[in-house]
This record gives sequence, C-alpha cells and structure tokens, in this order.
Amino acid sequence: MIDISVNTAAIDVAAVHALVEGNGAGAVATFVGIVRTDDGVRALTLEHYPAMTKAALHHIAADATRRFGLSAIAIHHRVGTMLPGERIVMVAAAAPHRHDALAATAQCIDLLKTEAPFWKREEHAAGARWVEARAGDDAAAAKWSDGRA
Amino acid sequence: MIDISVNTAAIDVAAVHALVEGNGAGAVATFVGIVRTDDGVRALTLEHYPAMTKAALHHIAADATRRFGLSAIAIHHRVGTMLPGERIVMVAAAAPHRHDALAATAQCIDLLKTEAPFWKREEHAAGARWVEARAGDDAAAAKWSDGRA
Amino acid sequence: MALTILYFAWVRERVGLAEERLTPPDDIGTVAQLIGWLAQRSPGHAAAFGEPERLRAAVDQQFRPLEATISGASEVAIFPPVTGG
Amino acid sequence: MALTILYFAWVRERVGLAEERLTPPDDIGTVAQLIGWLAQRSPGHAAAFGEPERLRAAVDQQFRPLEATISGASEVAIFPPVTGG
Repeated sequence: MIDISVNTAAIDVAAVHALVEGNGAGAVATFVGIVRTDDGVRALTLEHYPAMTKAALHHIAADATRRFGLSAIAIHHRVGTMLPGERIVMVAAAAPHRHDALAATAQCIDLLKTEAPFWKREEHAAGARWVEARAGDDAAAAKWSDGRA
Repeated sequence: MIDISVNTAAIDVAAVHALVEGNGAGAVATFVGIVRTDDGVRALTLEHYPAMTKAALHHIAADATRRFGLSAIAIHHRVGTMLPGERIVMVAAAAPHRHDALAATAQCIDLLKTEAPFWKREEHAAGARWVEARAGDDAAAAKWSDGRA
Repeated sequence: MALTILYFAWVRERVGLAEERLTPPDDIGTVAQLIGWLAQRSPGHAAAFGEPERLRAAVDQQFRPLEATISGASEVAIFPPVTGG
Repeated sequence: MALTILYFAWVRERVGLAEERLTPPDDIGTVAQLIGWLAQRSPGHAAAFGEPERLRAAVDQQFRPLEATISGASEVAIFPPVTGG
C-alpha cells in the first residue's frame, strides 16, 4: 500500500501512522520534518510542481517498497506557507522487521531532498530568500543508489 | 528531555510524538514495534523487572541523547498482555538534523532488544512459549558499541 | 513546435512568469540550448538564465540533465535545485 | 548474608517462585556458584538452573556476567536472555 499526499493542510501524525499500521506489520518507522524555531525563520513557503510532485513521491515510495519489502508506506508533504514548529513532511514505513522499516524511512527522506520537485522559501526579519540545496543532500541521496530501480 | 514510560496501557502515537516535538527540533523519528498478526500468535505477554526497567531504558535514552545531540527522546514500553496488532514499544527521538534523529531511533530499538529486562511470552493455539533471544539482536546491538558510555 | 515552459522558485520570480507557451527555433535541440535562447527574451529572462550551472530541468515531468534533448517534448520546466523534505 | 533472589520468565515458572530470600554459604562467591547452589534446592530449581549457559543475571539491578561476584550484593536476578522491544 502506497499513500501519497501533497496538501496545504497540517499533517496529522496519528492519522498517517494509522494508514501504514495493520496488515501484519511488526514494525513502523516514521520521520517528520519540522520548520525550525531557532534560526530566525518567521515563515516557510513550499512551492512545488503540481503535475510532477505526486508521481515523484510515488516513485520514491515504490522504490523503497521493493527494496525493503514494505507492507505499506505513506509520504505526506505539505505545501504553501507554514510557521515555525509546523510539520513539513512525514514519511511512515511499515515492514515485518525493524531494520527494513527504519532504512526505508531514511532512504525516502534522503531521496525526497533531491528527487522531488519542492522549493523552500524562508521569510526572515531581513526579507525572504530561497533555500539553497546542500551538497550533503546529494551525498546522502547517493548512498542509496545501489539496488534502486 | 528524556521521557521513559513502562505501562500496561495502550501506546498513543500522537501523544508520544508530541512529547518530543518542539524546542526547535527540525526532525523527529519514531519506531513502533507491533504484535505481529500473521504468525499465529493469539496474545503476547511482556514480563519485566520493575525495579530495573526504567533505569535501563533511561540509560539507553541518555546514551543516544549524548551521542546524537538529541533535543528530546521518549521510550514508552508496554507490559502485560496484548493482542495482535497492538503496539509493544515506541521510541521517538528529536534532533536538529534528520540523520541524528533516525540513527538515535535505530540505536535505541537495537539496544532495547539486548539491554532492557523484558521477556516475551507468546500464546499460540498449541500453547504458550517464551520467545528465544536471537543472535541477530546481539549483532545489531554490537554495531552501536563504539562511542557509547 | 509549441512548448509549454514552466518556471519555479527564483527562476519564476526573475522571469516574472510561472509559465509560457513558446515555439523555439528548430536549431534548439537541448534544454541547455533552450535556456540560452530564453535568456534573450527579456531582462528578467536574462537574470534567471544567466548562470545555467545553477539551473535544473524536467522534460515532460522527468528530471533530466541540461544536455538532454527536448525533441518531441511538450513540457519543459526550469528551476533551481530542489529543496523539499 | 541474606540475599534477595529474583526469577523471571521461564526461570520463574520452573522454580515456581518469583522471589526468595536466602543466605548462601560463605563459599558462594559468584553468580555461577549461586546458580549451582540454587539448583540443589528442589526439582523445580534443578529444572531452572540445569543449563547455566541459557541464563543471564543482574546483580543489584545491573546486568552482569555469570562470573561476576555477588560479594556485598543485596539483590541478584536470574533470567533467560531478554527479548523486549
């Protein structure tokens, strides 16, 4: 089961967790990315490429499902403007065994950073700026390149 | 912030997640272990060593906090009898960066398997049996032995 | 052949448009060539496309390198490196 | 000196007790020696302690190897390898 959502509404952790539980899974791992509250950002706006986004997330989820034998995975990404402390993205992966659930979650969040068409714009007191991609993100994504479709 | 709970009540995913969010954390990772529904187990009973359990979990949590610079961690473990599909344990770790939150969660669940005084008893149609420890669990726990207190 | 061209993030802001529909000359065969041609359309386009090494692209909604062909494509998107998650 | 001895899981079931308070002889210096001495107390104890390699222990609520001393300890727990999480 693959559940992808790209939405302006707040992410409900219990609801996303519940989507992947059941079906005999012994292990559920999740990752939630949150707008930092400690670096002077007043608001974060996520722009995306609507015609492409869900397919890109589905591809990432399907890859992880194959590689780690997941029983279910959900990737919910918020778009639009959000405030410090609000959730940007949630990945939840269910598998028979714990290491598969955890590794699948790590792979999905790393690949999300480099293979999904989102762009972050931060509002600071001094004005707005587009977040620059980080070389570390490419390196983290490259780690998963073996064994992918 | 370290929050440890050992309780017969059901684990509330949203409540445990909320315990570690906030305080500027940019990343929250969680792991939930669930009673499998697909291997003929009718009920699972977790016995523990009450005088020792919370201290053992606190030690695991404090270790992960130091090693991965966590802003908060919660380990909630259920004891008593539970049914297939019910949650046995939840680890939730919050950190400034995603890899720390994910690695801390993985370390805690691996060490829980070998360093916390819990014993699982499964009820099958044919009777009850105590779950045997697995060699793989020792190997997974040993992975984290560098850099620990 | 007419092409739908989409812009995102600061590329969109500098161009001043989210989308335009254009018919590039026949000798524009790759994304990089398209970027060079677009740069001449306005000062905003020039500001957006002056440093191609800062740009990434998708052709028909698949991420593609700037050397990729646009032959037969109906939609090309040009944007900075992605920063989601 | 009197010692509180706790049993868990199938060790508890075989012994038939969760806890007992005993004063081992002075020549019982390690957990392994304690296990050998306990094995003689009843058929249930014998069944629980017949294969020490299947047993683990905590001394004063710290996991310790079977060769560890019990000198000065007030609580020793004997149990199978843990299986939580």
